[in-house]
Amino acid sequence: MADHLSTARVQRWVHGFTDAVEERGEYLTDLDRRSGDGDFGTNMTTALRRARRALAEADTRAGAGSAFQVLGETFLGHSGGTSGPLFGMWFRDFGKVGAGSGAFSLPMLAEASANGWATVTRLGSARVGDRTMVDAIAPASRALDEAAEAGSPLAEALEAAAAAAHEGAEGTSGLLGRRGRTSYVGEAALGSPDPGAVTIALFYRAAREALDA
Amino acid sequence: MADHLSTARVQRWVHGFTDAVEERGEYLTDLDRRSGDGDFGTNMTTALRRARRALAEADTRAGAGSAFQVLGETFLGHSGGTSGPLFGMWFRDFGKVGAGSGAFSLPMLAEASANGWATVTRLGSARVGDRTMVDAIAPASRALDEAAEAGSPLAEALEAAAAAAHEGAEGTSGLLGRRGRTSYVGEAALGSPDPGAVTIALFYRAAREALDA
Amino acid sequence: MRRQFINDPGEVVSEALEGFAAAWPRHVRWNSEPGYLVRASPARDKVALVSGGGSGHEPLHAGFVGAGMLDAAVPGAVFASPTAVQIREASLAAHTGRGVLHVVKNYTGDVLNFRIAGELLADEGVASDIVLVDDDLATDTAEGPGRRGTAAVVAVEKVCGAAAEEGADLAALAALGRRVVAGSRTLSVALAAGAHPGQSRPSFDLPDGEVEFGVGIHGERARERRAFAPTRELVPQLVSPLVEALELGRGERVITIVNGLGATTDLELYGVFREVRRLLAEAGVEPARALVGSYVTSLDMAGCSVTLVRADEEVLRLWDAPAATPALTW
Amino acid sequence: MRRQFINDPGEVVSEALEGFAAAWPRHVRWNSEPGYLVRASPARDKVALVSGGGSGHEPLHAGFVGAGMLDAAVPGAVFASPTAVQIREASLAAHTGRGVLHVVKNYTGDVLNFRIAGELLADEGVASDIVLVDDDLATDTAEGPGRRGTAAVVAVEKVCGAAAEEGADLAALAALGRRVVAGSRTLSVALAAGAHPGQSRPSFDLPDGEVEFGVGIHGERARERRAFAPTRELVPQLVSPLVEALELGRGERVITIVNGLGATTDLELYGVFREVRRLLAEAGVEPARALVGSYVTSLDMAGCSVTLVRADEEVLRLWDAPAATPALTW
Ligand SMILES: Nc1ncnc2c1ncn2[C@@H]1O[C@H](COP(=O)(O)OP(=O)(O)O)[C@@H](O)[C@H]1O
Ligand SMILES: Nc1ncnc2c1ncn2[C@@H]1O[C@H](COP(=O)(O)OP(=O)(O)O)[C@@H](O)[C@H]1O
Ligand SMILES: [Mg+2]
Ligand SMILES: [Mg+2]
Ligand SMILES: [Mg+2]
Ligand SMILES: [Mg+2]
Repeated sequence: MADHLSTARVQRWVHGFTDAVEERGEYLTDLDRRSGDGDFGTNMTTALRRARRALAEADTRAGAGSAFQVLGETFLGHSGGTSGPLFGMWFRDFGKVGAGSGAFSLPMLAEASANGWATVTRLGSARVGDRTMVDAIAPASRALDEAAEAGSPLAEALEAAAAAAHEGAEGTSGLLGRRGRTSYVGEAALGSPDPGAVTIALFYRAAREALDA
Repeated sequence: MADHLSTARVQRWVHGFTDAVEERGEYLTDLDRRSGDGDFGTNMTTALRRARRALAEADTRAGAGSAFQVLGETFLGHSGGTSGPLFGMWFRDFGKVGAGSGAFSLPMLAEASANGWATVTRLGSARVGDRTMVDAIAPASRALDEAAEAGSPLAEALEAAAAAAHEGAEGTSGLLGRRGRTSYVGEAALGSPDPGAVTIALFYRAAREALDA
Repeated sequence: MRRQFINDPGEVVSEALEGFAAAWPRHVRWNSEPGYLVRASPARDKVALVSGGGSGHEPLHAGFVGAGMLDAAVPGAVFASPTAVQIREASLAAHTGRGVLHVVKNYTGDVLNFRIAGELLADEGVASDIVLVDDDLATDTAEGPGRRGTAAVVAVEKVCGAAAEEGADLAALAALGRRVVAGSRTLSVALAAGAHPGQSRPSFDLPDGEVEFGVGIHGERARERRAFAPTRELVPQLVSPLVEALELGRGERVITIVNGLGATTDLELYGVFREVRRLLAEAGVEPARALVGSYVTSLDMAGCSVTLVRADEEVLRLWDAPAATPALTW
Repeated sequence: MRRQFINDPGEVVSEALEGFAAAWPRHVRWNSEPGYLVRASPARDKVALVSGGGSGHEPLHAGFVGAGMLDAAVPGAVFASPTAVQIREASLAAHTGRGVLHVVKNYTGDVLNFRIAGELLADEGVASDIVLVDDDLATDTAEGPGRRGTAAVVAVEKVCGAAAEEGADLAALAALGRRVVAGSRTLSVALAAGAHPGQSRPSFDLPDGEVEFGVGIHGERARERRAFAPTRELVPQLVSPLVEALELGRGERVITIVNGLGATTDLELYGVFREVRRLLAEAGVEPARALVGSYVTSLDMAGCSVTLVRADEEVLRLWDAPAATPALTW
């Protein structure tokens, strides 16, 4: 199994992620209905579909980061809502780290996650426990960091990150919102997870699967 | 009996006219309701009351026309509606003829009426038979002209003018309106006289009575 | 119930004018007795341009007092003509010795009072003339008082204002004004009625799915109701008759005024203007200049008017000339 | 049913901007991809002043692009923030090498996207800063996202626009803008709700005899309803809290903005302004300058806002400096 994610695999990662979100569009919107204004799934799939069209035309020779650059630019250029621009900046950090390289190594992935986490926090001021995407980003980033430090194989590292993100996302079910619209909803949101966090978990799961494919 | 209307008698004329219109305010408004928009009596009495206040303060040494000058200025400065400015110009022609003289002679009254008729026609384009104040102005003016030519005494001349104006006004009951708002009303106005014409008749009647007083 | 910012209905106009003059001290002075606005810095040695009419059409006419447009404006009560004495006094205040041009929208009361004012001025030895604005195509019938005056009055005030500033004499100005009027037609459509100050109900109710077609600027109903439709279907109903009535040929130039009647948003008016341009392009007419906004209103009526003004080189030059007034400055 | 001039609700904004740019070719150019307006004659060698936000507030911000005010405006959909890419592109187009100042009304989406745009610009080596406008006193609560930004944004754009034109650098401009914001508070009252393009019903119903007190500019209800009352009773409820919040002392000077929310007539706004002046006089505050009109609207909402802006000599000088934009020229 590869110890890096080549440009082609990054393409698969992005497409796998897009497929996963599209499959769960209704579910994600429903989650946002419980904790926000019910547009999350629609916003996400609209932006991802547009990104998919842009990817088809994009020049991928710019390196492993180029697909994420397209994703980032698309989300920053076309997505309304709060999560759109935050995901845009998230993807952009992956794009930056991958720019110029032929593939993502584990340390690069750890770096991109950490940068993305920092960016999302700088912009949105959410901390772990606020019931946002950060509740999935943080554990995944930590898992990648630890794996990188331990010199673990990439597959193991991504498996750990995906699992941590999933767990973090599920954990938001028990959290009261303190950022974004969900903060207006209070206890009504308890019992279902935050859609942004769930989406981050899908992102890492798609990375893990892109390695297999 | 005097063969002229002195400044003092002109004052009586104006006050007598004002009283007559005030007494019939409701009736005149009702006539305008039948043939227009029902504000004639109110417009008239408001302007005349204001004129009465202005007259109390006015300098009457300027001659027999001064009361009419005040009336004219008041109507031109404060009366809305169509009849207000027309009456303003009507009074103004009497004011002009009387300006500088100590009294109105019959030829002066004939001249003022003729001028006023010309002014109202120039401005409003109404001819005899159009169901307007002109239907009272025209016969009264003609009566004064004939009396002046025949050298009749003033009392006789004014009696003739008042009678002619009255007859002309009553005659409007059978006329279809061709000027002003009454032209929109059509046959609905038939049977009641035009308020502007009725008011002109009151004007000449007041002149006749001022001579007696 | 219609809520409005109001104290006493009878004081709405005078209170607003007091506020208006306080807001624009660099442009206007308000003389509450007998009631007229003049420029804060009176012009010298030019024909005085004076307009007026009922209130409720703001910013018309008060908003157009200032360099390059009016020397004085004479406001009446809401939808009622000012008096002849107001007009005379405003004209005398604005007069610099070269005569007075009255720009008058064609309504019986306005025409009567401005004509009387002209006679009063003549008695004072002041020459004056009237440019009668009668652009409303919806009232273009053989009988009656003739076409009403609506938004074309802004073009007349702008163009004549600039010419007066350049020193044109009274006769030339009157001729210019009449030329602009002759080349101007307007059609209006209302989407909802406005309410008179102090009245709790709008002046008419419009059934669902209908518009008032060919409406005037006094809150009254029009002769015709038509089906409500998207902008791309409504606007041709306004524009085509104008192009036809003015017999605009290919290559001719026009000034376009898309005017809000009070409660219509700029977002909508610019959407309307976009359609107007499209239609003019189809007709081969060049939309040389444009004014889009609420300039001649009918209280808070929802709706708009479209005015086309035939424009030759001179008219365009005068349109482009500088103006500095509360409502129009360039 | 609410009738509006509209084709497709989704195209209202882009169609209006197309019309807007066609109406004001001497002032602005419209770039539909990704969507921003820049000056027709770009400025040289000055800090670029860029603002933006949701549409539906016309003439804000598009109407303030031009000499002496904005270099670019970035419109979002109705009541929705523009995207970070739009803001970046507009900023790059307006940038002359001396940095970019973003004037941002305090709403989550706007703040987020403008902050992101700042990061994107930094990556391109372009310095930028944000002046956050948060003048709405009705949302002055300890918790939450802070006061909303409303009509004071016009004062910030005018004053910073003039200073930028004079050559102030980015840091000085940002400091000036923050000073204006710190000295600005606004309170608004709605008399009737507006309707979103394509929606047949207004966004809320107001019972007879009530007003929506402390309303924002997005058509939403306010926290409080109060009794409808004559202007002389309503206006003190707006003005007194402002004077208090700004701790305005006797002899201090303010710029007053009486702003219509969309469907309110000038006649009413000037009546409101008259009351504001009366109250300021009572408080010994000098109404040094004023702007009365519909500048920051909430679609066709009926209502108005009153803004007081503390004004020192410098602010007044910059306020008085020339501006030439579609919506504000002097
Ligand atoms: N301040 C924040 N920081 C990080 N993520 C946030 C923040 N606010 C909201 N989110 C994320 O955004 C998601 C909601 O996105 P979206 O539906 O697009 O936003 P909106 O509330 O504008 O409709 C939430 O599920 C949450 O994960
Ligand atoms: N064109 C006209 N010429 C002469 N008199 C007229 C004309 N039009 C109307 N009038 C007179 O004015 C009277 C109506 O006056 P008023 O009620 O003040 O007018 P309105 O309310 O229609 O403006 C009529 O009774 C008629 O005598
Ligand atoms: Mg949402
Ligand atoms: Mg949303
Ligand atoms: Mg009447
Ligand atoms: Mg009347």
